[in-house]
This record gives sequence, structure tokens and C-alpha cells, in this order.
Amino acid sequence: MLGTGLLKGLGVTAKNLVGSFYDPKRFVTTQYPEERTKLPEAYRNFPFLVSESPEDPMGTLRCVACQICEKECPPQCIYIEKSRDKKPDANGKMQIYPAVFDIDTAVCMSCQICVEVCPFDAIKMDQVFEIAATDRFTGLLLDRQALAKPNSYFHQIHPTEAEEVDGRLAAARRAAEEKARAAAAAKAAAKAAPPAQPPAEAPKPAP
Amino acid sequence: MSPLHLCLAFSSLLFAVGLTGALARGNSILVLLGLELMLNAANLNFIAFWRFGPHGSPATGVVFVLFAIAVAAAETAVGLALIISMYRHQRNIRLPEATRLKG
Amino acid sequence: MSQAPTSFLENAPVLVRDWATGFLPAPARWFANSLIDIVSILAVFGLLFAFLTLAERKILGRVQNRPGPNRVGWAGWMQPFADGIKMLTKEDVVPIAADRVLHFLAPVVILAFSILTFAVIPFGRNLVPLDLDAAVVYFFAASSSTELAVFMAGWSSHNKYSLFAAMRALAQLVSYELPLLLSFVPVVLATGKLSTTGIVAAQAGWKWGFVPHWLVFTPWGAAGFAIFMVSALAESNRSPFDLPEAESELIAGHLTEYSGFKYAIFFMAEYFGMCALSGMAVTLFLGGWQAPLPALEFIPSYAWFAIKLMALLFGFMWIRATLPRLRIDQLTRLAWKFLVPLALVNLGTTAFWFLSTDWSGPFQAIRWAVAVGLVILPAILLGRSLGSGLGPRTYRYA
Amino acid sequence: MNAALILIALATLGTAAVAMAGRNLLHSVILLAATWTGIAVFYLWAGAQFVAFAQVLVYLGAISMVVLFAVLLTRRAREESVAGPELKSRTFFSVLAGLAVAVVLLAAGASAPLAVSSGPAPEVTVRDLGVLLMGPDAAALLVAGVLLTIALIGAVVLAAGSGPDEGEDAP
Amino acid sequence: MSATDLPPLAPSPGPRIRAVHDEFHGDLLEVSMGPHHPSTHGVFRMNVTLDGETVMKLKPVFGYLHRNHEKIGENTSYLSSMPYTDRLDYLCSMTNNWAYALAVERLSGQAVPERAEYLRVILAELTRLLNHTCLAGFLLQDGGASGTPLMYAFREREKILDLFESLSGSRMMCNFQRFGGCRTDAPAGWLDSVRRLVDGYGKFLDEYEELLTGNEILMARTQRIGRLPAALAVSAGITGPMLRAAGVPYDLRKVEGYGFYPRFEFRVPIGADGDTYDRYMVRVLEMRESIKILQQALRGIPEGPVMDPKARLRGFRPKPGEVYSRIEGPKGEIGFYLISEGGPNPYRYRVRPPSLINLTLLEDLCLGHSIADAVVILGSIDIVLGEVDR
Repeated sequence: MLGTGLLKGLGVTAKNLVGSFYDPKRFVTTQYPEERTKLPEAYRNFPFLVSESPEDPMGTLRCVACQICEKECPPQCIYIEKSRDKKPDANGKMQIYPAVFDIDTAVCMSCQICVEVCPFDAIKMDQVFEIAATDRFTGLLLDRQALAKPNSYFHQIHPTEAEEVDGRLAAARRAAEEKARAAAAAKAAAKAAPPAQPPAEAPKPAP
Repeated sequence: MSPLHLCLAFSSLLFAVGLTGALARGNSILVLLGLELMLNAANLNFIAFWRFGPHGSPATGVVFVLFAIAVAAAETAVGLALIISMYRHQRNIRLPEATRLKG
Repeated sequence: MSQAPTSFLENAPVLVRDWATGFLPAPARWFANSLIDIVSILAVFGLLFAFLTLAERKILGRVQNRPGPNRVGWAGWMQPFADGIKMLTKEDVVPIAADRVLHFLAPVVILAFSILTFAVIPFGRNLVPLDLDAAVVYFFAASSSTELAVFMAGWSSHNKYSLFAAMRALAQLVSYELPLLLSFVPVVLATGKLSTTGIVAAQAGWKWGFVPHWLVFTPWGAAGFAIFMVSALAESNRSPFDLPEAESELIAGHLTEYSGFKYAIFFMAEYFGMCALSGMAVTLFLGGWQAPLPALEFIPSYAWFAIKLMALLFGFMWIRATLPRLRIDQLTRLAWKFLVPLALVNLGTTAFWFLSTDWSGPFQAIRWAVAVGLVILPAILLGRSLGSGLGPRTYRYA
Repeated sequence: MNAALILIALATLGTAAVAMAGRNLLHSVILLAATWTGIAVFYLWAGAQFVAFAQVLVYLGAISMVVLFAVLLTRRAREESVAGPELKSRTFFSVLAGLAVAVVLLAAGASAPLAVSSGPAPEVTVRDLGVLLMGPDAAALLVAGVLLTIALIGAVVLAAGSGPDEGEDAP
Repeated sequence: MSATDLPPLAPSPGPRIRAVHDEFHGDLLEVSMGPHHPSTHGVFRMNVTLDGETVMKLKPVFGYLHRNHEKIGENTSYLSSMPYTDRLDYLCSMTNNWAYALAVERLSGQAVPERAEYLRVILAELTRLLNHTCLAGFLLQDGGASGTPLMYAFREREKILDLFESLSGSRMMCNFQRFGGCRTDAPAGWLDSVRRLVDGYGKFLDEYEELLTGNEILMARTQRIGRLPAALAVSAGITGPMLRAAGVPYDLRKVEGYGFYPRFEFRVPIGADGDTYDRYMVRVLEMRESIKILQQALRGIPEGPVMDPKARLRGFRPKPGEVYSRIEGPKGEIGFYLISEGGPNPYRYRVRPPSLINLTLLEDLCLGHSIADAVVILGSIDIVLGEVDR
């Protein structure tokens, strides 16, 4: 009979209308600024630069300005200038550091490719999403000061990944130390026996 | 001047306006509307005489006007249907150009 | 008739008005009383309009599993006023090619006519603004004229979408005026009155002490009520008959080129029209301001009217929340091939009902059966022919 | 009393005259709607409530709608395409004829010895009208009903009728 | 030419209602619907010629969202194109990713671990659920329902998006598939939440169908509207649910058998009339089949790595050659055509977007129907302008 389908539909909407008052499954809205949903750990927004210590973020950036991320970034929103001098990194090794590291978050499309290609685990995805600004160039073009965030922050937002990264870095550091020790031993041996060997190259983890 | 005279003057003028419009305009819709105005003028008189004139049956004027309104509605419907079918045939609704009886 | 109204609440509005104007001389008092009536109707329904917009958004929200507006004021109660301020401060845009005079006049005309319709609705036992002998005719004369304003708005905007809306509005009005008028003819037949107070008075009293004599409790009354409500949906351009506005097709139809306060006026007129038609439905079929049970008569009559009105308005919103829109040809077909024949048959049913008033005993049951059959059978048959070729399908799988 | 009548008459005549003289057909129709409203107000003034409402219902609610529909359907023909000496002379003679008729009617009305009953408006309730229509005037009602039906059918046939080019329209 | 030579600025006369006079069709009205119109699903424009409300001519105009996707793809590395494919059909980034990853894997002859294949099937079917649910909501919105079906659809879509977010980090721009597997493994408990969602989805579909499928107004608005004959559909290259609604049993999951689809038991619903109602119903039935696939995949998913250990992200240079690979996206056949010259970038990068090719038949579907139907037909074609314009 004409109208039964309409009545059924009315029944469904009535069920939802009543249900919205007691059934949380039928009332799914989150009142955003007051209530917040928990962000999943994998959530990503824009990249940030990991620094080892919160006290001296600029001095302890993991980034060595290798410019891989700059090349791989699909919308090419990263701009890096290498430093002329070298500074010791966390392992005490002399490294080039980024004199300029800018990310235009107005262009960035949060694809995470910079993170994936970075051989030094120096760039990671942030979870801050309330970054509205009135001026694109002062508010959304982030320089390295704004980008640098300590490793502890990284632990806070992506605990599993940070754990894994720390483990990997520690292993690399141990390997480097052993290599350095071996190299030192070799150097000592070489000093004893004159034909000089070139110093061991910096350990480059496989890309 | 008595209200009845005023009413009569009113309806006469309305009739004249309708007549002028119906005669002067070539657009058949306006001609129809002019006719409609003339009919209204007549209705005005009915009501005026019902209100102010001496009457036998108290409701005759009103009933007459009611019938007139019904007939006017019918007339408009038919008239507009004619105009639309005329428009279909000759692509305009100017009466002076409706010179053929055949479609 | 029930006993004379004695409670203070029942008479309170009139008493207050008379107290306020009592010191005036007689002709001025009449004038002041009318003024107070008009102002109070405008104030009550103006506020009702404001909160109906809120209620509609809240109900739509709840149906759609969200809270609706809840930011301005406590739980969003100030939202209508925020909207009002927004509407008032917006720029009033008139398209350069628009017919300026008509573009300006359309909201004025639509608001004027939709307010006029309130004049004859009996809001309570003593609250009838204008007790006309031909009140129902007056009501429909005024309400049908609002469509003229919709046309003016659509045409004067000089926008193709608006023009479509104008055409649709005309087609819709011409189609639905007829079932709307035919659906209440049985009421007029039954009560012998065209005055709204008379129709309400004719529905007073209770059968067996608890079934009210409302017309909706007769087979033909129920059918008339259904036809009336469907036509009222169409007359007030509400979903699923909101073709002149048709957001997904015509952007906003005749309102496309309106902004700011003029837009708000159209909105107001739509809600006024909805309230007026619901009020008329309450008056014609739901016993007006009468209480449903004798024991509940202590509640003042205007409260009963308000409750019934709200129930019908809720129905309007519920339907809006559920149904998709019809197409214009389906809309007119529904009117001409379903509602009009049904209304005509309903006239016959009413005639039968009153021919068989004397039947008693088993004949009473037969009378009911015949009348119900006369209502339902044509509905099924006409519905089948209307929906021929449509229906659920079964699908095969590869 | 008379002042109100004169106001109503002026408004009605004014809108009617402008409507008849106007260039824009749509404006004419909407002005005529105002004219019809004015006439309804006149009926109210005269005390014929029911007729006034019927006037609004039929003229504003139905006739103006149908006319607007027709105007839109014949949209292309909106402009007066021929404007020349022929039209001018016709306008002149039409106005002349209208004036003549007005003068004759006014003179007749003014000179006629009319008995004016200055009492209140006769009471005609809806019930009286119904009784009249069902009793003495039943035949007229039937005839009007038949006329309306025939007119409706005729109008439908005319408007939906198949012209020579209709057949090719079907998709 | 100096500024003084310019003619004085006159107010524009505004849009004119242009009537086309035609000996046969009477007065026609040209309406330009879009690019800013509530129901063109983005920036799409239809130049419609109308006789009354009947569509006599309809010219789709697109390109308002053109982003040079294919040329960009030829100038960036293979990996860098992956996030761009998210933006093709932004409702179904998972299937877009898969189609592109499949193309590159075939080009370079890479293998994918079993768990990754299962994950891909799960994600693709979730995407299908998401897309079809949204489509049903949008279709009803175009048909004039005041948001209710759309809101219900979005309520369920939100749950799927939450899953995507917890897996890939982003709700819509997932960028999840990689050449040789998936980017990360599913986090702990993720598969269980998928299971819960899939188990509850049938109930949602039941309620949704109760609200709509039997609805007389929906039937009146969609049945016998926008009929697509099977022969026309095939010759125009229509794919996906639209083709199956026209009665052609063609589903790449069955025909091509890519991924692990041959391992799963599912049926392909076929429409009979090819009208709008069939297009709607075929999608609803497809969702029910998707639920079955999901249940099987969730039962069968093995442990293991999700990424081929030999796979390389950077410095990735496939051997010279060309490949066209396609999968059954929710909207139809989404294909990628790549030519490699052995460099880090493809020499030619071309997308076969189902939305665009399905959209080409819009005029044929709409002719003779009213403008209100045209909107609903457009909704039933299921386009995403990001994919149409690329």
C-alpha cells in the first residue's frame, strides 16, 4: 500500500530522535573545544625536527642537512641551507647542521614521506593541529626554531615509534663507538707501524 | 452625493478603464484582463444596489455576484487556454495577427 | 456545550486586556483592544517563529544524531536572536537586473498575507481575534494569496533558478488549493458552519464520557484530516513538497537572490504559514481548543490549542527530517490523481455517514465498516495506480 | 463613509488604469491583482463579507495565478512587436471610446432618480446564502456547475490539444 | 592603450534569460548549473538547455579542479606520486594507493608479503563500504532529503575513518600503500576494531535500508530514471557499479583476480534496468558482499611482515618498460599506466579515472528527464571532482 515505506522511514527517524537522548551510539557528536577525542598514536599532521636536548634545541638537532627530504618532498615545501661550519652532534661527531630549515606548512600535505626517507630519524610527524594563523608567512612558514622539538616530546606523542627509534639510534651509536674504538686501536697500531691509514668514514646507516 | 451615486461612478469608470484597455491593447492576455475588469465593474453595481438600493430578497445581489465570479473564473480559464493554443500556432499572442481561423 | 468557563486562567488574557484598556472611552477602547490583539498575536507568533526555527534545528539535529545549535545561551536558547542579529546586519543585496519594485514588495506581501490568516483562528475559548461568519473562506483566501508573493519574488529576482521556482510555486498552488478546499468541505457539511468558532463549538462534548466529538475520530474526518495535512505541507512549501526552494536543484529557488532581513521575512512567512495551517487543522479536525477529556478541562483552553498546534508542527518537522523531495510532475500527479479523487469520495462518505445517523445496534457497526471501507479502499486503489510500475526489486548475482 | 469609498475607488481605478496602460505585462497582472483586492475591499466596505472573500479567493488565488502562468508560458510574445501609426491611432480611438462610454454612464448614473436606502447593510449570513443556493437558486447553481465543468474540460482540451508540431516533440 | 582610452565602466546588465527559439522544441532556456551549485559535488558545471523543466541538452564542463596530476607524476619520483594519488578520489585514497602501488610493483616486478595483501583487501573493502555509504547519503541529499540519510552515512563513515586514522595517521589522505607492501603494520587491537565495525555494519545497513529502500518517494524519484542500456555502457567504457547496474556482470575482482580476491567467496550483484534505483541498490548489495569479504579476510589474515624486505623507498629505478594495472575501485576501474625509461621518474604517468569516464554519459542519461532528475542522476553516477579533473 502506498505510504508504508514512508511510515517505516518515519519510524526509523523517530527511533533515532528518541535514541539520541539515551543511546550514546545514536549521539555521536563530540563538543570539540571542551571535549576532545584521543588522537591515535599514528596520527600525523605536520613535521617537526627532533632535537636531543630541550635546553639547547638548536645545538642538538639530529638533522645533518643531507637534503634528502627536500628532494623527496612531493609538494617541495622544505627548504634547507647547509651550514658552512661543522658542529658536534649528539655522538660528539662533527657534522654539518642546517643553517636554514624552513617548512611551509601552508604547502605541506602531511604525507610523511620526509619522515620515511630520513636516514637519521631527524624529522618526525607532529600531532599539533590547532595551528590556524592569520598570516601565511609569519604563521605557517615554520623555521628551524619553530620546528625543533625535543626527543621527550617525540616520546610523548608517538611512544612506540620513539622507543623503536631510540633503540635503533642507540645500536647505531654503540656500533659507531665500537668502530671508533677499533679505529683508534688501529690508529694506535698504525702509529706503531707507520704506513698511515685514512680515518674511518662516518657510519652511514643504510637508507 | 449619495454613496450609491459614488459607487455607480466608480463602477462606470472601472468599466471605461476595462473597455479602453480591451480595445487599445493588442496583447490578448491584456484584452482578457480588460474584459475581466468590465465584469468586475458590473459586480460592483450589483453590490452597490444590494447595499443601497431598495431590495425585495435580501441576498439576491450577493448570489448574483457569486455566480458572476464563478463564471468569470471559467471564462478566464477558457480564455487563457485559447491564448495558449493560439501561441502554439502562431508564436505570439497579438490579437491583430490572429487572422486565420484554421490552425 | 460544557459548563461555562469559570477558572481565572481561562479568562486571564481577556481580563488583562480589559483591565489595561478599561479606562478608555468606548470607541477608543475597541481600537485599543484590537491593537492589543494584533500586537499579542504578532508577539506570540513572532516568538514562536524564533523558537520554532530553533526547535526545527534541534529536532533535525537529534534525528541526525547530533545536538543541533547549543552554543549561544544556555543549550542554544539564544540562537534565534543571534540569527536575527546576523540577518539584520547583513547586506541587503538586490541584483542589478532585478525588478526592484517587485523584489521589494514580495516579502512585504507574503508577510502581510500570512499574518492576515491568523485573524480567524480561535486560539482559546475567549481568544478569537475576529469572529467572521465566513471565516474559513477568509482563511483560505488569505493563505492562497501568499503564493502570489512567491511568484513575485521568483520572477523579480531575474534569476533562472528563481524563475523556475516561480513556475513551480504556481503549479503547486493551483494543484493543492483544490484538495485543501475539498478536504474541509465535509467539515462544513457536518457542522453546517463556515465560522471557525462555530466549527469548534460543534466538536464539543464527549461520547461515552471520554471519546471527544472531534471530527478526526470519524472515518471521513480522519481521511479529511490526512488530505488536509498533506495539502498543508504542499501549501506551506515544506518538505517533501519544498519544490520552490529545492536546495539541491534550484539552490534556494525564489529566495536565491534574497539576503539579510528580506530573507528572514520569507522564512518567517513560511513558518507563519505553517502555524496558521496547523492552527486551522486543529480547529477543523482536532476540536480546536477543546480538552480531550472532561477531567482535563481545568487546563485553560489556549493551552490545549497550543499543545495540539505544537504536535502538528512537530509532525511537520519530523516529516522534513525523513523524506526526500518529490518531483514537480509527481507532485501535481499526487494532487490530481490521488488527493482530489480521494477528497471527492470523502464527500460521498460524509454524506453516507449523515444519511445513516439513525442506524443503531449492529447497523452502527455496519455503518462504521462501510465508512472505513469507503475511506481505505479508494486510497489503496488510487495508491496502486499512482505507484504502478514502482516497487521493490529483486536482484540477481553474477 | 464616503471618504473611505473614494479612497478605495481611487486606489482601484488607479491600479487598473496603470495596469491597462503599462508596458510590462507582468506588472500589469500584479497591478490588476491589487485592483481585485481593492474591489474586495469595496465589498467589505459594502458589508458583503462572503463575496469579498470569494473575490480574493477566486481572483487573487486562482485567476491571477492562471494569468501569470499564461504570461510565463507565452514569454516570448511579451513585447508589443508592432508599434507604429496604426497602434497609435487605435489607442487614440480606444481612449475616445472609453471616455465616451464613461461620460454616458456617469451622466446616466447622475441623472437617474435613485432611491437610496440609508439603513444598515442587509444581514446575509452564510447560512442564508446556502439556503438560497440550495433552494430557489438551485437551478442556477446546477447550471453554473455544469458551465464550470464544461469550461474546465474545454480549457484542458484546448491547452493540452495537439497542434501540428506536437507529434515530433515526444522524445 | 592608456586607461583613458577604455570605454567608461557601465554596470553590467546582469544575466539575461536567454530564450533559444527552435522550430521544433519551442522556447528553450539555457541554465549554467555550477560550478557553484549545491549538488554538483564540487566544482562541476552542467550547461543545461531546458524545455520547461525537461533537459534537452546537457553539456558537462569540468576542469575547474585540474591540478596537473599526471604531469607532476612524470616529474617526481615514484614514491612522491603516492601521496598525490590520495587526492584523486579523496574518498577512496586506500584503493587509489593500491592501484598505483600495484602498477609500480608490476613495473619493477616486486612481490608483496601475504599479510600486506590481506591488509590491502581489508582496506579496499573498508573503502568500498565508506564510498558506497557516502554515495547513498549524497544521492538522497540530492533527492532532497534534509540531511538525515547523509548524516547517518557520515556517522558510519566516521567509524571507518577512525580506523584509517589509527592505521595510517590520516583520515582521508592515507598514503598507506608502498611498493612491496604496506607502510606499517596494523597497531595492536586494530584488527579487532575492524571486526567489531564489520559485525555492526550489517545492522546499520538494515536500518538505512528501512529508512530508504522501501520509501515510495525514493522509488518514484529513481525508478525508470536515467536508464543506461547495457550496450551503451559497454561501448562507452563505463565500469564499476554503474556498469553492473546496467546488467553487465563485470567486476575486476572476479575478472582480473588481483590481490587475494580469488581466495574469497563473494557474489557480484547485477541490476536489470540500469536506472538510478538500480545504481543505488547495486551499491547497497555490494556493501553487503563487502562485509562478507571482510569477514573472510579478517579470519584468514596471517602474521608476518607487511613489507617486502628487499623493497626500496628511495633510489628506486624500475627497468625500462610499460605497465597498465587496474583494480576495481569503489567507483569503477581505477587504472594507472606507467612507462619507465629506467630513471627515478616515470616517463609517462597516466591515470584512468573511473569518475571521469562514467561521467561522459551524463547527457545520455539525463536527456528527456527533468532538471530535478538530472541532479539525482549525477549523484548516482558517483563522481569525485578530484578524480574527474586530476
